[in-house]
Amino acid sequence: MRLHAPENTVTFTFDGRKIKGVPGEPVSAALLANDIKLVARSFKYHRPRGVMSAGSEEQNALVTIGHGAQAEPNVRATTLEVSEGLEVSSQNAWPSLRYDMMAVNDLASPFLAAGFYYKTFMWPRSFWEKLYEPVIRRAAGLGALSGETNPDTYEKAFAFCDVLVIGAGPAGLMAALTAGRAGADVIIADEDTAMGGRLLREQEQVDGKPGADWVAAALAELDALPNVRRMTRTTVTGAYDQGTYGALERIAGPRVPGKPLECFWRIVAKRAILCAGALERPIAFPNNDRPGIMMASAVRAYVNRWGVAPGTRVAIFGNNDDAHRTARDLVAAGIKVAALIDSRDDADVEGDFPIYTGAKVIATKGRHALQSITIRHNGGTRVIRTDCLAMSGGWNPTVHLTCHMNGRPTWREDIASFVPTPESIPGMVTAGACNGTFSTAACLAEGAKAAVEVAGGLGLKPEVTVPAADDASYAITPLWAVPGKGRKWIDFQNDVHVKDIKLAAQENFRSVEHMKRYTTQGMAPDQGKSSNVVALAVLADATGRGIPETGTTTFRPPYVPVSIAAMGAGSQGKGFAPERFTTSHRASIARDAPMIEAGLWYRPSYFPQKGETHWQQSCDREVGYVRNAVGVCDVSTLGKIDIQGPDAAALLDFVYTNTFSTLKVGRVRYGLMLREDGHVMDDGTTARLGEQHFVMTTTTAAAGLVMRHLEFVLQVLRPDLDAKVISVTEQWAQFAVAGPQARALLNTVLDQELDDESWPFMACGEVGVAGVPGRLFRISFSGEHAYEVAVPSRYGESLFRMLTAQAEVMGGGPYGMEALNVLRIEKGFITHAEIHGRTTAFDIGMARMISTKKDCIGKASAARPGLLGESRQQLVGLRGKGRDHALTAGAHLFETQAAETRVNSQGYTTSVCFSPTLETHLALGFLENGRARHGEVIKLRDHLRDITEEVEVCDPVFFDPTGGRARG
Amino acid sequence: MAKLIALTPFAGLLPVIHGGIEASEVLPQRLMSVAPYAGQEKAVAAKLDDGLAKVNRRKGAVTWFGHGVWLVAGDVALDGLAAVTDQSDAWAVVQIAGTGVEDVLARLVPVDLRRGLFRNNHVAKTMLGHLSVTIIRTGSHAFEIMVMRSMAQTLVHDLDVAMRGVAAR
Amino acid sequence: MRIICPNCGERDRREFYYQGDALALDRPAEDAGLEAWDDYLHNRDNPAGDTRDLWFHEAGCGAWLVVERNTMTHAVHKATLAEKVKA
Amino acid sequence: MGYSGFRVIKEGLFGQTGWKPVWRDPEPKAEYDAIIIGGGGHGLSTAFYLAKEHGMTNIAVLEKGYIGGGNVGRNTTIVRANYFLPGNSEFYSHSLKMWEGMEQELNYNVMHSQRGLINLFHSDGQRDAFARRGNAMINQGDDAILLDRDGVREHLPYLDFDNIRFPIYGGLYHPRGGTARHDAVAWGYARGADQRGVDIIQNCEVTGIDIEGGVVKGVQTTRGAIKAKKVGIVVAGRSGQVAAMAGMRLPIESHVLQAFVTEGLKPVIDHVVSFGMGHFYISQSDKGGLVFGGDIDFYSSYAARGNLPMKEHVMDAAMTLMPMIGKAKVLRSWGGIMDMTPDGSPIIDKTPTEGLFIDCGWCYGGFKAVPGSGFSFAHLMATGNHHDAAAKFRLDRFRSGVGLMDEEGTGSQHNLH
Repeated sequence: MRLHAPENTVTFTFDGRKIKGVPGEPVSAALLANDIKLVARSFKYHRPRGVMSAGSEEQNALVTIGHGAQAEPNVRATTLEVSEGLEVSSQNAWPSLRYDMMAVNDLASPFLAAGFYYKTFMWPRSFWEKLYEPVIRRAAGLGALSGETNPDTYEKAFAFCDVLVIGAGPAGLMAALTAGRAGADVIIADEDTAMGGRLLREQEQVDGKPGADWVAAALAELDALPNVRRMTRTTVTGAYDQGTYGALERIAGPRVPGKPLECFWRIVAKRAILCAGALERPIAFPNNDRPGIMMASAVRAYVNRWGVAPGTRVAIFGNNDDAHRTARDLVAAGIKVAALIDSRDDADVEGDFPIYTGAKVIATKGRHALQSITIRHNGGTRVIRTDCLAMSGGWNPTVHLTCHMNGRPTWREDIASFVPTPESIPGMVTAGACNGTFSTAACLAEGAKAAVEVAGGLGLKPEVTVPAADDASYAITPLWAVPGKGRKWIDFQNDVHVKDIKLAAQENFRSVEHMKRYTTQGMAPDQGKSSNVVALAVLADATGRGIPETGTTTFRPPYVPVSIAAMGAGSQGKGFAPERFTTSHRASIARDAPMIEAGLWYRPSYFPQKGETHWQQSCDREVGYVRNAVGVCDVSTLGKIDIQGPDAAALLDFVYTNTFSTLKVGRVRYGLMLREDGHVMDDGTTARLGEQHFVMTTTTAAAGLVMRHLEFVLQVLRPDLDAKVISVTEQWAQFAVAGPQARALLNTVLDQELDDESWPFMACGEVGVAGVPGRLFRISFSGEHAYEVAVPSRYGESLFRMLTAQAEVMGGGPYGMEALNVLRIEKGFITHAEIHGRTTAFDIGMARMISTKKDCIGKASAARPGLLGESRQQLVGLRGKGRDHALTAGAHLFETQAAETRVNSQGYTTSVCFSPTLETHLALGFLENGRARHGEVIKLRDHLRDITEEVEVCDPVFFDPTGGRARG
Repeated sequence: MAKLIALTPFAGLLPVIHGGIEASEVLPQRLMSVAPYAGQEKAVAAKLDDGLAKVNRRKGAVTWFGHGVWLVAGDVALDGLAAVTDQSDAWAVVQIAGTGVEDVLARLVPVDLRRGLFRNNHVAKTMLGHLSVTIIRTGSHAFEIMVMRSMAQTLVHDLDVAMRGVAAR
Repeated sequence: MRIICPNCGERDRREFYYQGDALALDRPAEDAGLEAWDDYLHNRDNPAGDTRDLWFHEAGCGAWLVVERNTMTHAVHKATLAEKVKA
Repeated sequence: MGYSGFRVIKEGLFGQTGWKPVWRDPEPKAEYDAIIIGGGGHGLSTAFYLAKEHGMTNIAVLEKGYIGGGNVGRNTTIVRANYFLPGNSEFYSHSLKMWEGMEQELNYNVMHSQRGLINLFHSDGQRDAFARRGNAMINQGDDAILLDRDGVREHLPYLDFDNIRFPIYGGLYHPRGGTARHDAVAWGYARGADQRGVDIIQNCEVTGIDIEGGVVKGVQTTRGAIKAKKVGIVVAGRSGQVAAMAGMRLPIESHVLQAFVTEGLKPVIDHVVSFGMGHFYISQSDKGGLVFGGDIDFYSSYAARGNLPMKEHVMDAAMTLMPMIGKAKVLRSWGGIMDMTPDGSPIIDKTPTEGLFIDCGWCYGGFKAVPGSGFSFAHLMATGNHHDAAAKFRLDRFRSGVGLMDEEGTGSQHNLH
């Protein structure tokens, strides 16, 4: 019921029913205003539940908004803002919220005690996956994901400040004002739609005026300070190392395509002031979970801030002075107070309504909405008719963030609560209710004091003016659980009640962590915000220990649930990793080449031509270009590292197994690089462009790794070496030109003609390419007469078009990764399929490349006994039995008669191809003692693809073993 | 003989404009990386018109470009004093400017780029989304961002999304 | 976690690559023997407390750093250029 | 006291008053035949199998906090046998078979759910590597199916097959892979060990290991000295510190691995899905929470909590792989401390001290190893001989290079496994 007619309203729906609400108010307020009490079903017993709180700690009122791909489950109705057309649905109920079939669980509850499932569902064994588990899974869970691609936009951002004030109640506002006036760079964040905290929800005055008026003035002042940034709807969710905080912002305003719904902030603050307030806790009395039973502070919030009466006859049940405010505010708002029940015998309460001190609520009635409560008072019982019970078990300071770095809170007996342990988070101080300080005056003073402390640490000297405010004391006599018949809920969301915790203790789950894990208390979406202290008080009682001795479980981030889309914003689709494009990318696309990922790069798989229906046809044709005419391939993705300096050669001698100091200027050498543990890291060619100038080539995959490795060597291992490395991968567009016609093709673009004498195999140097300064390397990854020609990247696309056009004139053309792979397998050249991190120089037949004359990275480890010898699997070639006998990579190798089991596996294949040149299938692989077994016929077995083939072991160089074609 | 045609790194990708913010290409110029050899920093500085900029700074044609490395616009002759490498084609350079440009970059960059701290000619080697970038403030609402040429498209995409998000707020 | 790079100032952990214990600075001689190499490559003090390890400011200035920090609290005490530590 | 559906109903009718403690809390004795340091999954299962298989019942498990409070209490609950290198292959195969009989062996429902595990691959090269793995699994007698892209789509229609940064080429399907209720494994073994006479002693921290003449004599604890003929160290996450009490320096660096759980959701992910390109893996618990994780934070740590960059990376991976997940909300994140070895494989071995044994180095694969590790370690402690299934987990393999099991192929940098 609304206390005043609202100025403007909008319409939204709840389970299809049209509801009028005030824009911006929480959906929970609108539901209460429309007398909708039943809003949800509980997790386990499917108990009918209503709105319980007025904040993000809400346990019951979780709803789904929207539909289809935009449907969002598990939204708290207490923080969800009413807007026109908003679609709200209840969840975890079937067929309807009112008539939920799964409520049968509630009837079976005697058998569903904590941990019952560990003791049954074991027979017969196969029934777990087939029967029990599917039934349990369907019954469990709350809302549902649509299963469709998320259509909305989210974002992430960074922010920096001197002082982060977390929470904008009286303490937070005072802290921000004090620090901001002193000139500190301040961010103040609060999860509510408006700043002010409880000052917006209570009747207390500040500076002689209503709290809300003081808040408005404070916000105006903050907004006028250029060094203060206010972030509303922003929950600080986690505290991390060195003053880093995570925060989730729900972005205000209407839903517009392209506009982010949420922003996940990474805030870096030199100092932080936690002013997160406190959360009221329930009391565990029998059937305390009925719709209409709410937190007293929430009742005041709905009345005072949103003008909504949660009931027409409100009863109040509390164990502390604070609850009395509820009665006062209800009376002031003209709402009937059915009773004030204070569990303390000595409570001093006055009012024009029935008051019962030393009384307790022992029963409640009303299935879908509260109808009455029964209290025990002066030894008798009394039934009180009421539709809303406001309960207050006292306040728990919101210590959560102070525990995110393994801090443990401290128990304070006088307020029967945990408070933050100082210095739990480096750089953070706490102030106000989260510190166990509850009066408005004291909160204001503490906020200012915290700002002085924090600003002092930053070298600022704030002036302090604290306004006058209410200074009422807070007195509480703990009341955790009321004895009596019936279930007394502690964790409403996970349906954990007092008896569950006692059962845990009975079964020796006495550690608070065991109790939590056994009963699931505190594991629901609210993470025990309201239930933890009550639960461990009950556990302490059941185990005969004190609360501090019982201890707490650990609060962990995030403080409120954070959508994966917010924290993973930007990564949907291609945003997960950068995309790298070669200069020939567009030209390859223009030739319809399918582009495939090579690390972050895209490279053409093959270049289809008309009439070709299978990639193999294109591949075979492209292999033919290289073997018979000329092929062109973009090899710019390979890492290129410029190495210069007096000790450039010494650096290479140290990182390569073989020697580079002896390499002549104008020549290229193949190099093998090991990790320090003796296994192969990478391979490639390095060219000597000058006495002190080399350019190293790495594989595409290892480019970044090798660059980091070289810097490691230069800065960490050998700072004595005066050499500089810089990546030139991006500077040069580089193309392989390979085949018998390679020189002829190049001569059509080079400024000076090539000849064999000045450009022998493994020569390198500078050349003019169509008038542009370029580089040329006579190297071959195909076994053919071949070159790699490089030009500055701006000319890459142009040169690629020029080379491919010319190649086509000569009966050749571009070739892609498929053909490149065939060409290198035919020649037994290795890639990271072979040097996969577990192979040694010995394994790949290059042990002799480890120079005995010098030390190098990995040399000592490569000599370990386990990295040498016959038992190691060694690189071999495997020749298939012809065109119709395809081989597969990843197959295992066996002796022909051996059973195909682990102990008999002697190796595996790493790379396979159909060789159009040799007209058979080839494989590279590793085989135990393989180099000694050339000529032997063995069995290749691929269980996964059901292939068994006899293959002949041979040298990995299948084609042109003498290398004459490359040199010729 | 046919001539090679030069293309710029952002050909066809820029400019991008959202709200009052525009990202446009800074046309490539001659860029040489200069890494002085051991003990040669002073000698190198003496040979450059603008000297060697301080760490995290740009001075004239010289931009600090990482540990022991500077990027110099224009030709340099430092024979034997430093490793000099042509990087003219390695970097794609965007100018992004307009009111609120800091808000756009705050969505992508884990460094505080606000004007009070990160002033004109300040240089940050850092990240932008998943990219490694160099960011230089060139004016009160203007930055230059350098990214590896092959990743120019990803940079434009990331800036575009952030600019749209800020504009929509 | 934030690390103060001697070149760039305080930066987010995401810009850095972590290598491991700073004992990597003291590379044994080629012929130091299996035990020495085993200690260098594999065995670790792995302290629950203050430690020294190597980080690379990969997405920043490209400097290798020796970082002194605490494995229990994640406090970062100091970062030094590796080449200076070695020198 | 036997557990059964009948018993659950009976107790339901009589107010649950008949349930007894799942394990006792005995005072430590002055001497035991064997002491297990560490009351985690591996320590408790070691004690259980020492008692069950080897008749050693005069033994104690010493736990400095509460049992099951280490990695068995904080993991992503995945159970699988999909390794391909000899040593790992037979061990995890053996362990998975033990999982398949665990509920009956323990009379405790650990909810082992063989819902199937799918490892996705995103290039021809990755497919080949997974084919090698799958074939090794079948060689070992386990199950593996190579799915192509359409095959993956049939199982996991909600993945992004069209716009994902690294396209899905297919997956290696391991139908017997799955999940289990992690805490229950610790409790089930504790109950079984306790019933066989094992003393489980919580809040008892070992502060020293007594060694005389190269022979172990017992341990010093916060609850006094306790003698023992044999001592087993099973303290993943703290292996270095405890081993140091015996003068050992281990090939281990400790790293923090984070994991995440969302709010409860109706069934949406029916398998365990592993996305190697993003170091991301996910399943849905029976309660409905999506349980997922990624890679370690990459810096050595004992803090049992992580930082934002890795959290964000995990969420990034989730969004590119399965953008339908975006509106699920992360409820809790936590960190566990991993014993990272130089080859990513564990150690179950004797030590240079006679009577002192060590079981450590499980990296982030320890949960699925709980039964196999306890069984093998118990065998080693009781008989002095390595069990065939775990014979290759030797401490000296790094020094000699013999029998390295580097499944990732990343070499001797601890954090890269």
